[in-house]
Amino acid sequence: MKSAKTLAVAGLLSASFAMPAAHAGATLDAVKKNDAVKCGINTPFPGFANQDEKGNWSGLDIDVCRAVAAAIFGDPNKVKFTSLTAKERFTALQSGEVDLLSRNSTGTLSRDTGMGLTFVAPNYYDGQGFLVKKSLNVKSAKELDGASVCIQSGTTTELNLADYFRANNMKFEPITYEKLDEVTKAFDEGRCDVLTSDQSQLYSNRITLKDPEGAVVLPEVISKEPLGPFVRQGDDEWLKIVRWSYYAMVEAEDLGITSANADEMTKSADPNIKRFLGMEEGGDANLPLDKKWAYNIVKMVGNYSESFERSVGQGSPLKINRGLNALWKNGGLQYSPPFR
Amino acid sequence: MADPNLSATPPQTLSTVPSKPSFWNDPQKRALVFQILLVIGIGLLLWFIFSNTLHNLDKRGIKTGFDFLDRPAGFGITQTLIPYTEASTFGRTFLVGLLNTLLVAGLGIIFATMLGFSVGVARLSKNWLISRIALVFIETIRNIPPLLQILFWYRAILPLLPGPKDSISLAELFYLHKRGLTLPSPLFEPAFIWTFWAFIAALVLAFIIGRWAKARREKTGEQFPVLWTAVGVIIGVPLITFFLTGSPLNWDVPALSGFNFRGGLTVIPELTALLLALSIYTAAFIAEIVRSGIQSVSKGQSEAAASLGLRPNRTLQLVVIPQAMRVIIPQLTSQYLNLTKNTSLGVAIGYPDLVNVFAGTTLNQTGQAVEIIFMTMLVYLAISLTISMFMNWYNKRMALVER
Amino acid sequence: METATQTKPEIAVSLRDVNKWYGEFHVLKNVNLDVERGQRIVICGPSGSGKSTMIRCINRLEEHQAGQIIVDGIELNNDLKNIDQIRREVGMVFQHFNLFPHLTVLENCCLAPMWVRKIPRKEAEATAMEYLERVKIPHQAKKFPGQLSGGQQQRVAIARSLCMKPRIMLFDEPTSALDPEMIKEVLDTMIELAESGMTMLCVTHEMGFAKTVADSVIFMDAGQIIEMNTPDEFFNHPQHERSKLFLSQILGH
Amino acid sequence: MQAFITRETLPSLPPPNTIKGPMAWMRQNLFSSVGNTIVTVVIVLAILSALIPFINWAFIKADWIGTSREDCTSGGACWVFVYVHLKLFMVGLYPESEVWRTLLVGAILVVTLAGLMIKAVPFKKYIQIFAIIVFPVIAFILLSGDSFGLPHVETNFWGGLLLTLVIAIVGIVAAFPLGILLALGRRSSMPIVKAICVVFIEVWRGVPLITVLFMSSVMLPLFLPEGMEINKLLRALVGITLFQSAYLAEVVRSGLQAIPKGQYEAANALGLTYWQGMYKVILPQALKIVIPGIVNSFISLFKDTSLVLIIGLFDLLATIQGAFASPKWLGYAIEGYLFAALVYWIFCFSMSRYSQHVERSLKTTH
Repeated sequence: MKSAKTLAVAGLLSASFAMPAAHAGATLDAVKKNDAVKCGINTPFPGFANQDEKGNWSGLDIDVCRAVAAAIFGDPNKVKFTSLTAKERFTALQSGEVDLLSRNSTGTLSRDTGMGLTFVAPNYYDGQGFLVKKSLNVKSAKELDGASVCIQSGTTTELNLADYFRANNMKFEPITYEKLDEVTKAFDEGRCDVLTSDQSQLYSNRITLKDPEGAVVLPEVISKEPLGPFVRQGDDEWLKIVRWSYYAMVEAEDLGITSANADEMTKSADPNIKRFLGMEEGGDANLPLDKKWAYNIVKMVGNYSESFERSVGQGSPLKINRGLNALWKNGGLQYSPPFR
Repeated sequence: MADPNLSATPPQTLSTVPSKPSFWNDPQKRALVFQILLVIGIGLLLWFIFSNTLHNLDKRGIKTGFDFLDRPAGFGITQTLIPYTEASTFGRTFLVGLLNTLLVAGLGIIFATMLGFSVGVARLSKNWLISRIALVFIETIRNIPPLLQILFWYRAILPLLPGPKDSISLAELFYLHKRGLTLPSPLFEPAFIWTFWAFIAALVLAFIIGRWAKARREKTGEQFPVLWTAVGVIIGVPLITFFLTGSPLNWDVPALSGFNFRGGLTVIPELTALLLALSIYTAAFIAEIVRSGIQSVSKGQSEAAASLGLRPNRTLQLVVIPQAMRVIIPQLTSQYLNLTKNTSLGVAIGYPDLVNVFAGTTLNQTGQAVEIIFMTMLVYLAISLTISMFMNWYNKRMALVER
Repeated sequence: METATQTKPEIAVSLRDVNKWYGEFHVLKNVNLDVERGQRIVICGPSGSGKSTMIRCINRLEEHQAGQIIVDGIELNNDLKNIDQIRREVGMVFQHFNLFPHLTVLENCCLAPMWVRKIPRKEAEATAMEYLERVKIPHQAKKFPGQLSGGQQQRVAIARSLCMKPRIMLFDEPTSALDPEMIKEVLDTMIELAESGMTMLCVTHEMGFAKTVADSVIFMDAGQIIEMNTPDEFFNHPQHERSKLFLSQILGH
Repeated sequence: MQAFITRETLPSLPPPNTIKGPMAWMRQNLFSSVGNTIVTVVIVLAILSALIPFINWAFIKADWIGTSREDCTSGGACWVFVYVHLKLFMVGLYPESEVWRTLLVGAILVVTLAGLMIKAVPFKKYIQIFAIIVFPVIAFILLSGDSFGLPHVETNFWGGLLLTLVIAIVGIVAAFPLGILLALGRRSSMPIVKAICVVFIEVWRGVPLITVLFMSSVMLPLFLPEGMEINKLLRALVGITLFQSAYLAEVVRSGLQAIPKGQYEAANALGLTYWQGMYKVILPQALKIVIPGIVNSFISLFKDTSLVLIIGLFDLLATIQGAFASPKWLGYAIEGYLFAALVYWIFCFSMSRYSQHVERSLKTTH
């Protein structure tokens, strides 16, 4: 078979040309060469990855991608988004199809250590909860014995759910789907009594129901779900760029810098602010980025609070409270190490 | 080798074997070289893929091997034919998925065959209306993707059913609702075993009656209503035993409690939708096969049978069907194979088949893509090979019978 | 009975004003024919003249639409019982043999006796072997039709019909699908059958056969019986100009 | 024996009303017996009772044109849903200002196909070359852009029917040469070549397309050297092409088997080499015979493209599902699926008619 032979030869040729990408800095080089950050995101998912009719993306997870692009290129639009299902997401990152996975994925021990990936930092602290129809008159998850539960397959949610029901000696019927909108639709149509997912998703799912007012989120939170971006293991430089791009948004909120007042703040006397905005030496540390990288992020994408409110908070249909995602100063968990 | 007896004085100048062509012009040598090169090429390609995969897996810290099959799965599955809990292993998950696949395939084959044969015969009906309806059915169904049909049933039609609390109920025993069809499930008492044995005995008896009737027919020409007797025996004998042993069977009657029905047996809507769509889709193809199979038997055959005095139904039984089957069976088997492969579309509606729970969820939870996809493909390959082995055997047998 | 048949010959087949249409096409036009028991009739005529249709009507492979067909005293109509009864009495041999390819020669012969006449297998097989011997192929009994030559197949087909012990035999161009060297073996079989006193209606162009065994020859054209006469008269002195034309064409060959 | 001669030629009479004409037709085809009459009546009633409400819902009471679900007021089918999303269903998120490019490609495709299929059109050979070599290039340049001053449209903006057609056409065209090679290989006298081809063909034919797509989306990246990445659409296309080539190989093989041995011998006798003989004598005949087979396998490929929605590509079916899952248009699943079914049906049915037509004309010319 001639074709197979040609294939083999072609394969060998390409193998000899392919560059080993293991060394630190390779990702940044590749990103610069592509002139864009290849960012893996969710399939359309209100609040975290919205897509309008023209195909433009916005949302909390999208902002992380944009922040990284702003830090590297000074242009938040130099991002190439790839929608990924739960199943594809890690493979896509592992194979280099995307440079960065910002797809509300939970950081866990096994994912951080066993899959060649590194969890960057939680950009949204979440917990798994339950959404039920009001008509069922259920007040607590403990009353859910015997219920049919809709879940997205291949998620930590699926495992937590089984654990929770087992721990409480209750029975359930799992109804699983690959995609989130299928889960929501099944719940809406009455295929199941309960929809379980991260609470952020529950709120987001609720607004896509026929009758959003007819469903309530139960008070129980059965798991810790720190959601955040992932990068490939083995390129520390890239990990640091992504991690600190996200911290920059949190730090900006902490320092009171917003996209609106960023220019004004460059004139601030506070050395922390000056350092942060690149007006004074020392802020850029050793990242291979422009001195004003953090300024670019805040100016072009906004601080964490801005991003949160317009994506999932009061400025959005989801109206999620900051809760655990408030700054540490306000009793939440969002905390950036100092920029010095 | 020259034989001296054949030519008394072989001329010395003539070689006794044909002269050898030069190496490159010898077709055998060329073929050999070509094949060696090909093997090397494919070997290199495989080695290339293999080494890349190993390297990639290694770099990502993914352990290879089948150890994961012994680890607990941790997730639930809607429909399990064998005992399964969240604490069961991934190996068990594989089995559960495989059985669910085989369940749909088996039921689908039965329904598709029944529907397909009916439509195929209807297509040949003398009643114009029936044959037209069969034609419209065939031409509509087989030109619409099966996935679309599955989704249509699951997403558009089944949700129109009422919720569990407002189920359509039949005699308070059967309930049809959004979450499936709930039926009473049997609870067997130990004495039920007698009914079971009676059933086996009845099968044997029916077989014996069949043999006896055939022997008698051949001996005396008397015909005996074998089919009805056999049906009577197979139903009657276990039934009598059942009552004689004191009706050792109870029914777990479903009752609405809490959110869902408790007790009984629920056929989940995913199964219903998948079965409906695949049976109907495959039936459209089977109908065409049956029609063309029956039509492939020339009119002369039934005329000859008729002229010998055989009634139309006997003609069908003794002359047309045996010949049509030889055209039908190979194509039918390949439709069965297609149906089996199409059960994998269940993943689109969350039916827990092999592809869904194993190549889907398990892959996701473990990340062992290579092993899992490999195992999944192997299962389907094994099924296909078994079926095509059967086909080869059948074709060979038929070739023997025909000539 | 005996005397009665002698004085007034028994009519085996009788057609009265039979008409038939295929769609708009008028295939049989007012056909009238009486066949006495033991008579051998050869039917000839150009293709499309309705000769095959006529004999196919006699065992109701085709339905006539007007007129009467009476076979062995039974009128052919929609009554299934009548059809059954007539088909048992009337054997038919087809142009393309129509042997059942999935059954052996012996099984082909035994099928109808066993299922229609309800004869035990042993008896049916014995009869079958008898007839296979008569058509001179008993040693092929275990073979499948596909393994036989055309001439052999046609002889099996004749034997198969005879196994039902019919009183009337219909032949629908039995030799026209055969290679020339095989025609003779089939004709010989037919001649032998004729000599045994079987009532026969043969659609054939084998003039030699007609001259040897036929009591009369029927010439059909355009759905009509144009001429009917003894073979001698018909071949030597055809009356109708269309018969003459037809004969000149086939004899000119 | 009474000699009998008739001198009068009877005229051909028209059949009586009892055998010809609508009444006779109905008696024969609808009311031939009591059972048949009952069946006919029952069926007519059943059709009427099912069809009337459906026609009422789908046509008479339906809303056709509007801008949002509020325009669906009459209680029948809401075709407004389809009307509003028509662009999405046809080309996905392809930028509004560039849609003309997809239309142009479609127009070229239609003209080319018409040229190929209509017998009267001359220069068949050039049209074939255009269809197989030039058209894909033009189509790619037009659709993808980034040259000749056309703005680049990335493949993740391709969707709807456009994507369905791209996958199906690329799948069949790319699989074709591989399929021919595999078919020749399977009939080769070289045992190793034959074995390899048999294994290749049987493996791909033995597994469901879904697993192939999973493999291409999850495993293909593992097979390639690091840093070498192929986009999602291309990966799916690789999988589909390999899958399809195995099926095409079997179709082509059936054509090769149908060529009489004499043709091979004649080619050899004329002194043609293996490849010359194949190219000039055998393949042209074999491929002509298998046109219906190729069209049929294209039909199944066309239907199979719907599977890509499972790996997250937005083909026709996926865009429709996405549209009625959005909160603004909840509850129009039936309309959406019926529209999708209609589009698929039109394509598949017309292709199958074409293949039957070719089959018939082949039968008469042979």
